Formats: sequence, structure tokens, C-alpha cells
Amino acid sequence: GSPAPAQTGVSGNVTVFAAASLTESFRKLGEEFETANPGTKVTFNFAGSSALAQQINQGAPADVFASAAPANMKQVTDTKAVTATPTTFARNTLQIAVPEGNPGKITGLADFAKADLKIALCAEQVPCGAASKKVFEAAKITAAPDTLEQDVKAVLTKVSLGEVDAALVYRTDVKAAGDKVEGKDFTEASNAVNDYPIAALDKAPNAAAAKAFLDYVLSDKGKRVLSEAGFAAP
Amino acid sequence: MRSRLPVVLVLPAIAGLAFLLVPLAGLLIKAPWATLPSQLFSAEVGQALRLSLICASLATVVCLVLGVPLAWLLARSDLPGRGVLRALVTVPLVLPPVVGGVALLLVLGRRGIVGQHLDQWFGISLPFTTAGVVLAEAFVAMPFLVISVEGALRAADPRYEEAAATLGASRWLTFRRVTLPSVMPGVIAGTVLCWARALGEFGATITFAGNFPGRTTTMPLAVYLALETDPDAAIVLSIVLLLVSVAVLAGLRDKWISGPS
Amino acid sequence: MRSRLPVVLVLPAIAGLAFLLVPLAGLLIKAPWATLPSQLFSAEVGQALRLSLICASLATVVCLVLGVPLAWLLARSDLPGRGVLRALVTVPLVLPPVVGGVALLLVLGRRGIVGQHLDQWFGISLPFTTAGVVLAEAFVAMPFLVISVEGALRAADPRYEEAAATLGASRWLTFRRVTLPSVMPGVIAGTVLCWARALGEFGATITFAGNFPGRTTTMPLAVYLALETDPDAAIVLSIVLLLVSVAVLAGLRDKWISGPS
Amino acid sequence: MTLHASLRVSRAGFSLELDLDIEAGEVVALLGPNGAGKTTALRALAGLVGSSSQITHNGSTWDGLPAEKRPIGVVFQDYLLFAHMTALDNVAFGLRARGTRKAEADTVALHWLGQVGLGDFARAKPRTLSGGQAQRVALARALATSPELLLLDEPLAALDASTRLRVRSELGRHLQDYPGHTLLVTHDPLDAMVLADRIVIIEDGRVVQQGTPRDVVRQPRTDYVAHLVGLNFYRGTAHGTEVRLDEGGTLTIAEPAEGPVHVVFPPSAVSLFTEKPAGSPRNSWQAVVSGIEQHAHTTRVELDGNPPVLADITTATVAELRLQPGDALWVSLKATEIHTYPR
Amino acid sequence: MTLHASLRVSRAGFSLELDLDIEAGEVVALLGPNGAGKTTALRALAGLVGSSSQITHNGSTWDGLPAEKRPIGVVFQDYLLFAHMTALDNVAFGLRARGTRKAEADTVALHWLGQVGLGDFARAKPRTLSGGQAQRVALARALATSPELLLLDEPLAALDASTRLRVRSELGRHLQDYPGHTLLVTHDPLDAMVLADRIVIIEDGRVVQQGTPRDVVRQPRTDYVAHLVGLNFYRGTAHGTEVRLDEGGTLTIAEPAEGPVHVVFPPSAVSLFTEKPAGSPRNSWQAVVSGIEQHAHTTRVELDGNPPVLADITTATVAELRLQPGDALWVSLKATEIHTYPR
Ligand SMILES: Nc1ncnc2c1ncn2[C@@H]1O[C@H](COP(=O)(O)OP(=O)(O)OP(=O)(O)O)[C@@H](O)[C@H]1O
Ligand SMILES: Nc1ncnc2c1ncn2[C@@H]1O[C@H](COP(=O)(O)OP(=O)(O)OP(=O)(O)O)[C@@H](O)[C@H]1O
Ligand SMILES: [Mg+2]
Ligand SMILES: [Mg+2]
Repeated sequence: GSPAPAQTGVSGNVTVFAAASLTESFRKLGEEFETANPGTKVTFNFAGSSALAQQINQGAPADVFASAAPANMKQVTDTKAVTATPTTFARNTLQIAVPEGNPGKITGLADFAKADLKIALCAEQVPCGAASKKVFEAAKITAAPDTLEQDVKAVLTKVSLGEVDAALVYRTDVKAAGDKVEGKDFTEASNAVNDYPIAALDKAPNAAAAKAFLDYVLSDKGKRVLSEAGFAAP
Repeated sequence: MRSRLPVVLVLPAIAGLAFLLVPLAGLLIKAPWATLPSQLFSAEVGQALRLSLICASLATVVCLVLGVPLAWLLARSDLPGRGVLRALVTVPLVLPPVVGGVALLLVLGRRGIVGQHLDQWFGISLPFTTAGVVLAEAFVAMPFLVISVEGALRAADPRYEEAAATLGASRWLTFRRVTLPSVMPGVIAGTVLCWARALGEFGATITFAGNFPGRTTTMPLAVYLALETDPDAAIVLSIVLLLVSVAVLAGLRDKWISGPS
Repeated sequence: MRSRLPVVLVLPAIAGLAFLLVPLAGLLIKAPWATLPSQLFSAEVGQALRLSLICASLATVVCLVLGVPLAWLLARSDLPGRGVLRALVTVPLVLPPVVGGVALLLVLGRRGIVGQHLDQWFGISLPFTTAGVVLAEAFVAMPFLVISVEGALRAADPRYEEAAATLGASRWLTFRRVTLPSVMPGVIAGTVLCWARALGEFGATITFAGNFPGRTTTMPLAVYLALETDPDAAIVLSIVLLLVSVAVLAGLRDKWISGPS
Repeated sequence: MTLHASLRVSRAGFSLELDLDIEAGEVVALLGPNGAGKTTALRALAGLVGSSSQITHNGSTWDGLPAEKRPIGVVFQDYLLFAHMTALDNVAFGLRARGTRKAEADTVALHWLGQVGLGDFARAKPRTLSGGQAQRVALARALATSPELLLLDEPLAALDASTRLRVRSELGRHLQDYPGHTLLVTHDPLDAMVLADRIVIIEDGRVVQQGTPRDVVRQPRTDYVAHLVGLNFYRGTAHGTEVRLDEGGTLTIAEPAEGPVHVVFPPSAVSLFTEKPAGSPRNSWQAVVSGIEQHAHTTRVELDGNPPVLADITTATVAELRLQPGDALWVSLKATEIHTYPR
Repeated sequence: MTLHASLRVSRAGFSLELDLDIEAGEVVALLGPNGAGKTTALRALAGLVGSSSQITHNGSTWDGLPAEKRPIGVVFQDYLLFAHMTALDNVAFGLRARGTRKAEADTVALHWLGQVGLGDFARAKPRTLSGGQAQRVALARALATSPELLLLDEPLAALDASTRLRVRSELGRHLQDYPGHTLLVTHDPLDAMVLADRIVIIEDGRVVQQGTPRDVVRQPRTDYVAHLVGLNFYRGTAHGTEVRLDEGGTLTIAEPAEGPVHVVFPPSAVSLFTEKPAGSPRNSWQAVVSGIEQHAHTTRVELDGNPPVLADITTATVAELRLQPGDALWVSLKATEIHTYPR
């Protein structure tokens, strides 16, 4: 990791567009950043990464964009809203999520092929779905999902309500879901690691603060907050 | 024979029209038209479109069957606490659809209050099925129908119902043959709202019924997923949905309207 | 004096009521009530709730000002192609709200067709502002108002307007003093639909106006974020939204309704 | 078989207390000025208004029975035809509601449309009918179910004069054959006279007079009734052949009477002269013309005097006298034309 | 100053072709059976119906002028009072629409409500008014703006007999003072007679007769008009004092005539006998009673014969003859009572 940034003397508002899955950790980061840099104010816009990419491409006044997937970051680099190379600041791996008490008696990834179990996966179009696909390909398992959800939270809702017996989601999400969901690690998870890229925007209204926030996320303090939430270091 | 339309009405009307239509025009202008044909004739899009139309129509039927009597009860009976009931009926409108889906899961899901019995006793499981899509859409769309029809009922002259009663018609016959035809414009307006809302339904559907191609993937779900990877394709899909709905609405409404009047 | 309510109407009405209310009851039952007070009195929730109510009400005003004249134009004028216009007006209903937000960005965004000029000439930028929330909600909610009011207008007897004309009233005066009061129930129904829909709006708002606490984070957006971090809190927030809207609707509707009749 | 109705309706500023007995086959006409409560009484009989009325018919009570369970037919004052149905469907509605099959109901309905002279309008929608045509469809609709109690609220009001005569005599024929009870609300004394066996006159929710048409015509008891039947009407006190009128003036009558009496005579019994008449009429007094109205075959002259009086004279006389409002004339009246009866 | 109107309306199955001239201060009554097009003509004058009519008034044309620009006042057949306004607001509406300030408009409106006898009902909502009260408010509403052309579609139809007389004479007084043009649509020949200077009678969209009330009453030209004014009416061909009637029968008249004529006489000129009368009447023929109607002071007997005839006889005579439908009687008629005029 990089060393903790020195006091930069930045001030003013910094607007951060961040993937919704970063809500909890980035809020904490934002508070710490404000304390470390008096005179700054971090404003977050949490939404789906793709919606954020759309907004940035339509000229939204953002300073920093933290995406949950390289694909959404690519949408903004394609339009030259960001020309610098984005940095990967966190990684996430998949876990098997089962409802409290594991009613489906799930032991491993192989159970995902059982037709009589209710299985939820993310849709291929979203990052966790793409990762799931890679995992199943590596394990040579044909999964029999009952639903292909639009995001991890939707999958988790179904797990926590016991509507499905098993699902593949990110480790961070299992952690956030609390007691109602149990997570199980599996070996094939290493085949699909999801990178979270971050970048400052070229037209950032507050370029200095943007740089400072970006540095703070990549600093050790930032890493600690992210790892508390279950993210792996890049 | 009537005078010119008054500016004070026509200007806001045109502004309103522009407000609704210019964004649509924006979509049409920016859409990558080149990809439209390939999208339009892809099997998946066809499937999603068919499923959307079928589910929205079935949901509308469910809403009509349950919602019109409900509207009548709210408008004509002298139940105590009608005001609160009426407000409660409006509530699913306010509920974020995703929460609506959660509420449906709490009741009709595998471990839901009612759903667990459905599962145990009849082996019926609604989530992740096409029936689930219909239910989710109906839940979200029904208030539109109920409120439109109730408004129309309260504007209708109740003396026609008295006339029917003196002719020996029961309340049910009166409802069917006198009340309902006389509030047809309101019912049609409500049906259109209801169908359109059901057709565009996303949050409750994906939460309650999930997303499985051919079974529960309706157009809005397909659009949402396309937005994740290929926003242009999403716009094209939306335009397809729009064009189909405009065609259906323009076609059906004229037929319905010329019918009763 | 009238006979018993007919079973064939009352049964489906009750079924419909149950269908709408049982899921809400499910939410109420499963909600973590213990956290309610802390949620209810947290500054963020208060802020989001206030913003929601203000934006939904402003959006409703926008819809009334633009939508009622539009409904009148569709119902009373003899424009060519009214059927198609009417269907087009319904379209924003069908559009998945997220796509609606994209469409608004395409038109009113800083680089949008209209928005770039607003920005250059007047320095006005709508996205990511509270005004943007109002616009997004109005865009999504207006069709409800237009269609309800148009239905009511077409059910009203146009001969009263003729009577007003013979008394020397211009179309505008006739509209204000004769037509509008006589379709008040329809306008009220439409206003309720419109307000409720605006209050629950999520997709277009988060896309067009973003999610900035205190500025654009309405309750549905807060619910969305809560779903990310604490699903139980999301349910509690939804219930808060519900209770407030029921209170407002039950209160207002009785006042409005007793007014004109 | 009698229908006994004791109708009691009260609402802000108005109350109705009306006891009505209608025999089977009898036609009772309810007459009264606007707002007297005629429509309210009819609605109470039909079960359309919440009331504490008591109605018994054929040994059974109708109290609490909803409108659709009462064996009634109603023609409403403003038609209330179902706008989305054809005239035929409107007329067939009552039969269909009673379970008659469509083909049969349509046949009967067509018959009734024919009866009111609208056989050709079976397929017409109410909005394309003129006011009178609509009224006639409403009449056919009420008659089609052969109800036990027929309630008619101004059934002929919107008919043109010539159609009215025809429909009235048809209605009269039907009512004669009709075994049920009929209540006819009307403003028109002629309708009541022609169609009704008995006339009940109400003012402000209370009966002021009832009787056969002949009695009502001959012996009105209130100004309203006298006005209705077109008679000069006074209250007075008789001493032998002289009646002192309450509002001033004295009249000489032919048949001696004593005590408080009503005094009536037709306007046609009054003669007008520019000079004080000599000759036989024992009543003559001076009066001033206050109004002149041209009627079909006579001219009605309104005179202010002691007492004031209405006179019907021939148009020739008007021309001869060159009558103008303000003219002072001599009114003369034969004692034999004056009818008195106790108050 | 004349209002010239050449009204042309055509719709499926019906067309109206009506040329009307109304002088300033003149009241023209439009009479005709149901569906004749009276309301349609009124709507064309008001500018409420799309038509190719031409209307000129005071040198300017109204063609293409919308209803609200025409200086008119209309009383509609079914009132069309604004349900959400009080009676006062209804009456004040036209004044307010013309920019009169509220206080002033209310004063004038209250005056007009008083004129129609509803001063106490200023705050009442139309739904709480009885049918006749509502009609009177509609009348006040139309009169309140002092229009140049007043159009009345059956303004008195829903009034009770006694109110009707009062409102009619009030209306008559107002129309006399009123400098504008008035068109009155009515079914009631008496209303037309009392209120109108000229009567235009239309059937099926075409004028069949027009003239002063006196002329129309004396010389009807169609069955409808004869019916309206209550005369026996025939077409025939005269040779000296003998008229051969088209529908059969011959009548002897007093004044010789030649060629095609109309023949009329009042029902009261007809006498009925059980035996062939000797005496003076030169016309007598046998006929069968087909209907009997009790009127206020006479009985009307309908007889089938050659020709058929209506007779008004006293109630005493009815009793004396014990009249029943189906009885064969002798009809007798003095030649001097018969009026003929060329066709
Ligand atoms: N719905 C109502 N609410 C309150 N008052 C009413 C209502 N309908 C009628 N009234 C009042 O009740 C009284 C009786 O009215 P009703 O209609 O029975 O009179 P009516 O004799 O039928 O008069 P008309 O000959 O004008 O039809 C009137 O004073 C009227 O103003
Ligand atoms: N809106 C309409 N559409 C089609 N036909 C109509 C319409 N209104 C009236 N008619 C027809 O036009 C003709 C003339 O009708 P109108 O109402 O002018 O008659 P009217 O003389 O006023 O009759 P009434 O005395 O019954 O009021 C009738 O044949 C009627 O059926
Ligand atoms: Mg009445
Ligand atoms: Mg008419």
C-alpha cells in the first residue's frame, strides 16, 4: 500500500459518485476524510454503477467515480470523461449464501446443479453474475438457477427471506446482511475476483480535493475501512 | 361554431405535451437505430415482449375483476371508515416497488404468512413463476384502476341507479347494466393506466418473481439488465416497448371508445 | 332502504382489498418495530421525508398546471390525431422509470438537447438539483393525472358548457367555473394518483437527479440505500412513508371531497 | 284490495305527512304547487327515500322493502333513460331484470314502444330523441313490467299538445284496464281530471283537499285549487241570499245559506259593461282592468275591484269595448251562476 | 330592426329549413309536434349546432360567431343549472361572464330571483330545488343578462298550473317591455297565444303555418294545428253552400264558397241527440261514441261517423243521455257555426 497522505490543504466540496455496494464503507471513509481535512465536505451520490456512468457521460458534476465493475468504468473512459488510468482500490470474491440454518443442506458449489433446490444467481449482465459464470465454467458445473437477479441485494433479499436455498453473492454482501444469511467459502471463488476501480474525473469541479479523496481511499486507513467491510485488498 | 381555443388553456396544454413528449423524442433521436432491427427480431426480445404483454394484460384482468367492485364499494356503500380505506388503497402507489415486492414475498413467499400454507397444502409456489409476475404487476397497478373508477362512480348521477331499482333490478344487475356502462370512460381510463403501469412494472416484479428468461423476464427487466452492459441497447429496447404500447393503446382505445358511446 | 350489498360484488371487492392490504399488513408484522422510533427521529430520515413531501407536492402542482389543460385539450378539442396523442401521453407510464430518467438526461442534462442551451444561456442546470427531482417526478406522474381528468371530462355532459357559452362565458371562463367544478371528483382522483406516484418515484429520480442527501435523496432513494446496508431499516423507512402518505391522503381527501359537493 | 300508505318524510325545512289509500284499479292524482312534496311522496312510495313511512298492500307491509323488491313502475320527471341503451333496451330492461328471456322481453318492449307511437325508434339512443320522445320511452319502460303500483311523476309534461291528447287517452285506456293502483303526480288539472278517479291536493307537505274530480272542480277549498280549476273563489259569510266576502264586497246568491261559506263562479259567468247595467243581474260593481290575456277562443280579463274578479269574454266584446288596462268597467253577474258551499 | 334568420341544419334522417324574421320587441312562438325541430332551430340561432344558417341582425351577420359572442339568453328544456353553484351564482353567472363586479351582479341576480318568486332560495343548490323551482331559476338566469335575442325552450313546461299562470303573466309583462327579439319554443298553444305576437308552426323541419295567434286559431291549415287549437277540422270542396269533405260526408254552410276549402267548427257548436233532431240545424248525421273525457267544466265526446267529430257537451247532458262508448247518436250542427276558408 501507499503511505497515508500528508495534509494537502485542500478544501471545499468533493462530489463522489460511488457504487451503491460501497454505501457503508464510503460513508465511513468520507467522515474520516472530512476529519482529516478540515474545510472539506464530501457529498456522495450512491446508485448503481451503470446509472452513475450514464450520469457522468451526461455531464454530471462529479469529482470522483468509484465503480463496482471495470465495465462501468470503461463506459466513462470510452467517452473521455476520464482519461487517467483508473486504479483498482478493492476486490471482492464470491461466497455461497444460504438462509439462516441452511435449510437446503448446501455443502458446496456442486449443489447448485440440483434442480429441486431453489437457486438464485446474479444476471450475467451484472458483475456478480459474470463472476458466477466464470466460477461455474471453471468448476465445470451446469447451474440450475430459478432466477437471475439484477443485483446482489435482490439476491440477498431472497436468501434472507428463505425464498431460495442457495445463492452466489459477494463476501461483503453476506457480511452486510447480518444473521439471516450464512456465508460459505468455496475454492473455485478464486477464479472470479471482481475489481473495484476508482478515478478522478477530468472535468472535476474540485480537482485537488478529488485527488486528495482518491489518495485517501487508496491509503492504509482507506484499506482498513474497506477490509472491515469484507473487501480484499487489490 | 365554438370560439378559438383559449391561450390560457392551450399554452399549458402544449407545454405539458412537450414536457411528456420531448424526452421521448430525445430517446428516439439518440437511439442507435442501426441496431434496432437486430434487437427487434432477436428471440430474447420477442420472448420478453410477448411475456410483458401477456402478463400486463392478465394483471389488468385481475385488477378489473377485483378492482372495479372495490371501487364500487368505496363509492357507493356506506361502510364506516371509508375515507381511511380509500387512503389505504392508495398506499401501494406510494410504496417503492421493491418494498412492494418484499411485502408480497412476506405474504405469498415460500415462508410467507399465506404462502407457506399454499406451499404445504397445495404445492403452489408463486415466486419465480409467471403467475408471480402477474400478481406483482396487479399489486402495483390495481390502485390506479380503483381510484380512477371510484372517481368516475362518484361523478355519476345515482338517480339512474334508482330508476333501475324501481324497474326491479338488483344492485348487481344495476351495477352491470346501468352503473358500469355509464362510467365506462372512467373504467377505460383506469384500465389504460393500469395496463400501462403493469407493462412498465419492474421493481416489484423482479423482487417477487425474479428474473428468468421466458418465464419472468419482462421487457422492463430486460431493459434494466441491458442498461448494465449496453445502455444504447437498453434505449432501443425501451423504444420497442414504447412503440408496441402506443400501437396497442392507440388501437384499443379507439375501439373501446367508439363502442359504448 | 336499499337492499343488501350483492355478494357477487362484495366478494371480489373484499378480495381486492385483501390483496392490496395483506402485503402491507405483512410488512407491518415483520417490521423491526424496535428500531422505528430511532429511525423516525433521525435527522436523515426527517430530511428525506420532508424533501419527499415537498417534491411530490410541487410535482403535483406542476402536473395540475400543465396536465389539466392537456386533458381538456385531449377531451374537448377536435385536434386531428387525438387518439395517437392520447396514447403518446400514456407512454411515460410504460417507460421503465430508469429509462425515463435517461431520457430526461438526454434532453435536460448539461449536454442534453435543451439542457445545453439552458446551461449556456441562463446558467441553469437541472440534473442533480431539487428542481430536477420535481421534474423527474412530474414526468413520471403526469400521465396519471392527464388520463384521469380526461376520463372525467369525457364523462361530463357537454351541454352545461353550451349553457355557459350562451351566457356569454368564454371557453376559459367556462372551463374554470363550469367544467372544472363538475369534474372535480375526477381531478381529485387524478391528483391523488399523481401525488402518490410522485411520492413513490425512484428510478427516474435517481437517474436524473442523483442521490444527494438533503438535496435529492427522497424517501424511496433512502429506502434503496437502506436496502444496501440494513434491509430491516428499509422496511421501517417504507412504513414511515406509508403512514405519512395515508395520513395525508385520508386527511386531504375528506377535506377536498366535502368542499365542492 | 287497498294500498294503505302513511307517508312521513322529514328534511331540513320541509316535512311530508300524507296518508293515502289507493284502491285496486283506482287512479289517484296528486296535485300541488312546486315544492309541495309530490315527488317526495312518490319517492317514499317507491322506497327511494329514507322515511318512516308505513305502506301495506294486500295484507303485507312494504316497510323496509328496497325499491327493487316493490312491485312498482315509475316514470320520472326527467326521464332518466339509460343513455347507453337503445330505446328498446330501456323498455325491455325491467322485464330482463325480472328474468324474462331476451327475445320475449324485446317483443313486449316493442309492443309498448308501439303503444307510445315510437315503434320506429326502437334502435334510437336516448340522446337522439327529442324531449317528448324521451318522455314517451320512459312511459313505455314503466308500463312494460305491468307493475302493481304505477307511479307517474308528470308523465305528460314534456309532450306536445297534440301528442299529449293522444298519449293521454291511450294512458287513460291502459289505466282503465289496469288492475293495479296508480298514483299520478301532475301539475295539469286537466290530466288529473281526465285520468284520475280521485284527486288529492297537497300544499307544503299536507293534504288540503281531496275528492272526485267533479267535487274538486265544483267546490275548491283553497286559492290554489280554485286557480287550478279556473274559478273565481272567495271566502265569505252568508246570511240568507246575501254573502259578505272576507276580502270586501257583498254578493247576492240565489239559494239561501247561513254561516261561513266558500263562493265560486266561473269567469265566463261574468259580463262587462261600460255603463252601469240595468236589467236582471242582481250583482254589479265597478272594477278596473289590470290585465288582459288572449286565449284560444275567449279573452281573459283580470279586474281589480271589490271583490277583484276574472272575466272570460268573447274577442268580439273586447274589440267592441276597446279594452285597455286601466279602464274602469261595470262587472255584472247573475245570482244563479254563483255556487256556495259551507267552509 | 329585424333579425333575419335563415336556418339550415341537416342531420341523418332530419333536415331543418326555416326562415324566420323577428322584429325588435316582437315575440315569435315556435310551435310543433315532438321532433319537429324546434330545439334544433333554437340551437342554430344560439350558435350551438354546426349549421349553414345565415343570421343577420342590425346590419351585422352572426354567421360563424360562437355562442358566447352572440347577444342571447337561453332557457333550456331541461334547465342545465350548474349543480355546484347556488341559485344566486347561477343567475349571476352571465353578468359575471360579461365582467360585472360580484356585488353588482349579485344584486341584479337577486332581483331576478325575486321576479320568479325564489328570493328565499338564493343560497339553495339546484339539486335541492324541485323541478319547477329549478326551471324558474333557469328563467331568471337567462333574463338576467338582458339579451338582445331571448330563446326560450319550453320555459314554463315544468311549472305547476298556478305558478305557471303567475310566471306566464310576469314573463308576458317582461317580454312587453323588452326591446329585443324573442323566440319562444313551446308545446302549449295557450302559452303561445298569451305570450306571442306571431306564431310559427313547424312540422318535420318545415313551416306549415304562420300568423297572428288570432289567425292561427281561426284558420288552422293542418290537422296538428287544428288539434292544437281544439277545432274540428276538415278539407273539402265547396259548391255554393255545400261542402263535400275529402274524407267523406257533406256539410251545409251559411256563406257560399267555391273550390277547395278548409272547414272548421268548435266542438262546443256540436249538439248530440238520441233521435234524429227536427228543428233548425241543417247538418245532422249519425255517429258512434268512441271516447269520453271529463274536462273541468264540460265533457268531450269523440264520435266516429261520416265525418268523425269531437263534441263538447255539458256534464248534465252526459248524465241525461247516459253516454257510453259504442252508443249511436245523432250529431247536429248549425250551418252558421261553420267557418270555411280557401286552401
Ligand atoms: N334532495 C333534496 N334535498 C333537500 N331538499 C330537497 C331535495 N329534493 C327536494 N327538496 C325540497 O323538498 C321539498 C319538496 O320537493 P319535491 O321535489 O317533492 O316537490 P314537488 O312537489 O315534486 O315539486 P315540483 O312540482 O316542482 O316537482 C321542496 O321544498 C324542495 O326544495
Ligand atoms: N343530438 C342529436 N343527434 C341526432 N339526432 C337528433 C339529436 N337531437 C335531436 N335529434 C333529432 O332531430 C329531430 C329534431 O329534434 P328536436 O330536438 O329539434 O325536436 P323538438 O321539436 O325540439 O322536439 P321536442 O318537442 O320533443 O323537444 C328529431 O328527429 C330528433 O330525433
Ligand atoms: Mg316534482
Ligand atoms: Mg325540444
